[in-house]
Amino acid sequence: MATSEERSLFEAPPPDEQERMVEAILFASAEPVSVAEFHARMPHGSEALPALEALRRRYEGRGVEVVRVGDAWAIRTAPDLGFLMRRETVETRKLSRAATETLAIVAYHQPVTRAEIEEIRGVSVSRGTLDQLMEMGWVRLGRRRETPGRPVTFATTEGFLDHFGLSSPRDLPGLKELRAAGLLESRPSPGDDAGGETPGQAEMFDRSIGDTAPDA
Amino acid sequence: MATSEERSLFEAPPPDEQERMVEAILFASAEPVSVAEFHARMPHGSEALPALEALRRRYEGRGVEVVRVGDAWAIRTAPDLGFLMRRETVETRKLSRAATETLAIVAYHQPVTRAEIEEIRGVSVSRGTLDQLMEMGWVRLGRRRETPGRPVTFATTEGFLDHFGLSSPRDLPGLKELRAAGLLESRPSPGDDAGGETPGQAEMFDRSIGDTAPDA
Amino acid sequence: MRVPSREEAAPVVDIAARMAAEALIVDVDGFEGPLDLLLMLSRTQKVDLRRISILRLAEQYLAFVEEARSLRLELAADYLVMAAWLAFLKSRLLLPPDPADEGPSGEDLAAHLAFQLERLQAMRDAAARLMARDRLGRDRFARGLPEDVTRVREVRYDATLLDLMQAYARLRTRDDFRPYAMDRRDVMSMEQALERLRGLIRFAGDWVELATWLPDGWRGDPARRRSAAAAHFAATLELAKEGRLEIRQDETFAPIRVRRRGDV
Repeated sequence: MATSEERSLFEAPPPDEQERMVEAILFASAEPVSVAEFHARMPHGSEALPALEALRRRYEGRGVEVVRVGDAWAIRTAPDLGFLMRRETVETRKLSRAATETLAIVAYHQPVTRAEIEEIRGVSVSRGTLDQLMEMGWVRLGRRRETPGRPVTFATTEGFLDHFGLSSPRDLPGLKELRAAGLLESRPSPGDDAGGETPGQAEMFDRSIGDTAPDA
Repeated sequence: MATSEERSLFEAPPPDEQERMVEAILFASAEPVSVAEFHARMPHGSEALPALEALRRRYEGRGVEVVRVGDAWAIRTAPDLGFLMRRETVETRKLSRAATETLAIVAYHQPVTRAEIEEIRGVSVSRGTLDQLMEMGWVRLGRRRETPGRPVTFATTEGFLDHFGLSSPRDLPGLKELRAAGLLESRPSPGDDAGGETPGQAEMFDRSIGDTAPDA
Repeated sequence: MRVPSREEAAPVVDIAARMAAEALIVDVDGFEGPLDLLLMLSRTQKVDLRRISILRLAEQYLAFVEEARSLRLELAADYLVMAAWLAFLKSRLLLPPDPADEGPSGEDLAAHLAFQLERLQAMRDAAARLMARDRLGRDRFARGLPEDVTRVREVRYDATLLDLMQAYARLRTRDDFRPYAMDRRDVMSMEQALERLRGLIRFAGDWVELATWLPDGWRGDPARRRSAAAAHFAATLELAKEGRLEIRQDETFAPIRVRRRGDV
């Protein structure tokens, strides 16, 4: 089938051929592969997204599944078969309670400043905790908040989504309920005029939840 | 689907479930997996071989294939899609000064021997420079010169004309045009008339420069 | 809160160190800050966080701090700040509101504290749910035998017609200055000059300006004159070395003069 490459010089490969290609690329990578990377590697004119969607459906119920991770895609073993892979298990450092709480706050409140994390936990966040989460590739620096002092914000990474099996931060469990209960707001304490709303959540979750959750 | 594990304590999982298992194990293993290894990992009573055969057939014609490697099994990229695992980047670099000068001499004096190129450049021409120009498809070997030693000559190619937008080597700007473009000192020096010190020039410039540079 | 261990019969001098260690136990091992402590205390009320009595909670917290003091445990500053704030809140909640006071009401402050507790609990639950998900490397696995993408870098060289023209023009211009390309007619070699001088020297009994010896046809054109002068000067040096000629120049840039030395 050497023709597939030659033909591609002139026109995009047929859909089933494109599906084979994204399949091969996905299988060859341990890391999620971005749509841009697919397009860079596939013949000119290819459309990775429809091919990926078709492939995802094809693997439904199989031993491995095609998953979306942010803007990227990956193949992962089906969660119910994890017991077969005990030998493959990487012993991960047990995270401290401070670290897991901080991670959850970053995930649900992103982009969030250190001061906001501290406000929620009621205790100062040690530099090491955020460092550890960043080192694990789960938390990254976001844009600076355009408020006095221009504090840096923290957000989750694609690695975070991949690790916890989420397609997007919108898929965080219980997000809608938390939001409905007002628990993702950063209310200023009474008498503290300075506080004000944080644009943080609004930046991200107003858009993301708003337009994709008619069931909210 | 936690049931698959529980059920397996009592009886072998159904064939399609076993196929899912070998699929997941093959996918996640860092090395080809032997049949014995499958049996060690899969629930008691499982038969890896039929499951592997079924899986191999399922992947026939897909982007990856299930292959036997000795007495072990692995998933590999379909051979016709190997090109997807190469990512080519093209970097454009300016031709070196030595190569540009050599090319210019070949263009203006073709057919020209290496000794003649060296005489005009005043330095020896490395084999690599001419090789590079030939590899680029701009310079080719010409006929041997019928002089003692019968040295090979060099000439430009069709590809050269294509690249520089010339319909024939005669279209190369003559000395008159070079001077008009301010590329040559105004004072003509002896020998500037592309006179025939080298037989090569004569062969070509009698035709080309000769009839376009009456000011020489 | 832990009661300090009495197992070790530590010497009296170590009491201060032990006290410090115990304070650490309360801070680090026990609770993650005053809000965490409040959350733990609130559980003793056995009601939904939304219906918690903040007044009772404040009292519980103050009692805890009091007990810590009686045990002579050093509490971190945060805990004491929170205690002071809760004492203030308690007074606000108990006393009738002062119409002259513009600050927030006790109820507002209590509601905010309740919100903070509920939010912290929510994040704690969210963290637990997150950690319980099917995780990569534990429940879900990535490709074990990934295939590396070989990156092939192709270098393409490029040149324009102008590059070509410039290169050729450069070569042709350079010809003027390259010795090998010089017209031999304009160059006099030292050997040529030497040969001339060997003949002429016989007639130089007295000082003669070297310039007058330059041959005809080599005096007009500056390039030819320079070449002839240089060749003749080099030749006189050679003859002087042989002891057949004397050279003299009265001052810098003065004419160079020569005369025969001894017999020829």
